[in-house]
Amino acid sequence: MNEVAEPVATGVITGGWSYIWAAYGVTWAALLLFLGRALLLSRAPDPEPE
Amino acid sequence: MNDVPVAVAAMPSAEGTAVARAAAVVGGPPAVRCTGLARRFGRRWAFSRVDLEVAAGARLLIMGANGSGKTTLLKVISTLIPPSLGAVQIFGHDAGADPAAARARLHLLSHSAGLYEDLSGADNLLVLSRLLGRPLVDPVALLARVGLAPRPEPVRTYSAGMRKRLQLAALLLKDPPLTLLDEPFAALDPAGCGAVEALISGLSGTVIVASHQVGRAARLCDHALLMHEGAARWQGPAARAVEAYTALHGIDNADGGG
Amino acid sequence: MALSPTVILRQIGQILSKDLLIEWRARSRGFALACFALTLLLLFSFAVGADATTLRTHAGAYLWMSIFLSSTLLLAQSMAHEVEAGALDTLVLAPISPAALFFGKALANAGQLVLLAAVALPPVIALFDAPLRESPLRLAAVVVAGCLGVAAPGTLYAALTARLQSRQLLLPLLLFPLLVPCLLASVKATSLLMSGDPMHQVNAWLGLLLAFDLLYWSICGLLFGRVIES
Amino acid sequence: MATTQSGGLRWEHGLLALGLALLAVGHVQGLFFAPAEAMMGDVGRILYVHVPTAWADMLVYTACFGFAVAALWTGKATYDAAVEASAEVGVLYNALLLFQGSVWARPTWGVFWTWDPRLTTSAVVLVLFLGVLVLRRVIPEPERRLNLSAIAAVLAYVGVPIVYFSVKWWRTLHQPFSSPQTVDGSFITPLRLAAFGMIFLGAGLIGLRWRALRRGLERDLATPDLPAAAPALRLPGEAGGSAAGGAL
Repeated sequence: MNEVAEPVATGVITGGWSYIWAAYGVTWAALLLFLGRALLLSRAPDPEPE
Repeated sequence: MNDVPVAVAAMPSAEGTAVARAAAVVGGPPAVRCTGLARRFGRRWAFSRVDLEVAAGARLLIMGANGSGKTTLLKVISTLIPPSLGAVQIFGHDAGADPAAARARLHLLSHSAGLYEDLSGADNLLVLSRLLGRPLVDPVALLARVGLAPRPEPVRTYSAGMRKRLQLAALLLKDPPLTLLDEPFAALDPAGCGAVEALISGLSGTVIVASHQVGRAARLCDHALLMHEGAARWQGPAARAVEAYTALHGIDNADGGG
Repeated sequence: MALSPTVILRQIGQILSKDLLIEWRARSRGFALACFALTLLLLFSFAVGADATTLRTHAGAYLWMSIFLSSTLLLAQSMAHEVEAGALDTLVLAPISPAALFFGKALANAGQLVLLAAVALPPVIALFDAPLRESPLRLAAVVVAGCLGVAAPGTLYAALTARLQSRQLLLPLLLFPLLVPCLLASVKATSLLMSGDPMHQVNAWLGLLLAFDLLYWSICGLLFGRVIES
Repeated sequence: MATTQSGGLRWEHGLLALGLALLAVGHVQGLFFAPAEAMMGDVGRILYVHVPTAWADMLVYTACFGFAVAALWTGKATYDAAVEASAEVGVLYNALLLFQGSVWARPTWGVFWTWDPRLTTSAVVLVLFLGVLVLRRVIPEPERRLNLSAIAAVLAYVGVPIVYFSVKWWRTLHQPFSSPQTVDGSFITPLRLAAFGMIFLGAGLIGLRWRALRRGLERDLATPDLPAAAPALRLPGEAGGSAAGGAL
């Protein structure tokens, strides 16, 4: 956590790229996981009606 | 087709379904008219292809084993659950389009008591009488008619037989032109059965009784309908009801094994 | 034969009086509920600690949290006695209009919640040393508006969950997030009335509560028929 | 519509590809080419993912409300499936929104969570729509599930403005708070690209889930074939045909 940004007090916040990567990374990962699951489920064969 | 001034007559339709027709009663619509009635739960049909006309003033027994669809049929006729297919008319009022008109003309005595467990018997009757818009002056007298003493305890403490009697008091209070009774003899001792029988035969208007205690119920009715696995299988005079039930089930269930 | 407005008004009164009669007959249950609400008040102070200033500042919050947490028990009960022995079927066949059933039951629930608040208020003032600085009439208005806000969606969700398997869990799960504005406004208004309201903010919160009440009393009244028929 | 099997390309696949492409372009621009924000510095770049998620989420919930009203109105399985599909996507976007919001708040305000009106409102709305999804899973009867979950979705959605106002007043009548909304000039393009990306992606995801859910729900809600007519029972002595008067 050496990349923690300076708090607001100093004016402009510098650094903080670890937060940026976390936000983008988790968002893309979650979107792609949901997409993968949705694709998988949409391709599942019809369960046979009894 | 000759019109017989009693209640229900039956004929098998082309497919062999039992179709009942009301005999023409002087003017007025039939008490119940079901056309192509069916109800499903999920993918299972509780009953289907029921065409039924019950003339005003008739007394019909619906008999059948457990799971034959009697209870669901009564609930659909009473508008408590909507049909999946078909329509119900109560004295000419379409139950789907105008449920209030149909409901005002009928009462269902069902498995569940339809009562407030926290109120006493008299309180229950007083509450119901106000809701029905016909204030009750003397709940004690009404309780006495069904053989109940005015007890201050809540219904929660009542036995099954006492609840049934209280249900009958509620029925007498509403006094509808159409009465539907679902297993009226369940949970009653012989004395209770006798009392219920007397009360039912004293009812005015149209009565439909659903029961698997065929012998006892048939004595109260003039016509009978046999349900089996969701289908109407036989219809005829109540006098032959026991015979029909036995023929279908192969056992003598005349006294209903209650 | 649609039911006329006068009939519906009469039915609302009958349902209301019926529910109150039932609660009166089973008043030991209501007493237990009040005890539960008071126990919660004690628990809050134990959880927060014996710091008089903190407790005084948050007295309004403790009052409303105990009302909210008790309310689901009350709401579930009011629907349970319709469903447990099939009394609802008798009502439907009477015939009672669904709107009358909703407004009657919701008014009865709101009345009981107001009563619960009235019982819990003196201990709140005594336990947390939070005397009222503004007019008691305005506090009464806030309490009534807050309880009305809980009662409308509460009655609908109680009916919606009454026949489900995990109803004890589902009722608060569905209800509490919906009640966030109601809780916020009630707590803020009550706290201001207790600590003084120099900026005249109470009326704004009261307005928000009334908007909340209006929204949910009308929309729940419209949807209640669908709930009990399905 | 016939259920063609896997492999076929459909409109939702186009939307998904378009959405992913727009989102990727917008994000690359926002991350590497847009200038750092004046006050927030590089951390401001989180807004290119955060703000589009918020906009798209709002639209997804609005669609869910529309589907719920349509489901209540018509009782059709296709709208019922759309309610569930859009609630799922709404909850996904909402959870991402909360995560991005707290990741942004930490370097900006020094805390992971602030009771910012938008953040707080979206937390409440997340719980509301999670409730709708939970409700759908505990009701086994298809008709009841349609009605009750649509009612819960309608109630949840109409409450959103009032939740927002209450939380906003709660904060502003207390202490002023700046909210993350500083958008001008050079920030607009990546923001727009990402926003359209999230919206198309959301529509594609809803479409994908809708098609998968619809099959099952249509079967649940469809009227199954009536059982074959049972033969009438004939007692000895009863005449066949259309005799009336009790005999069969």
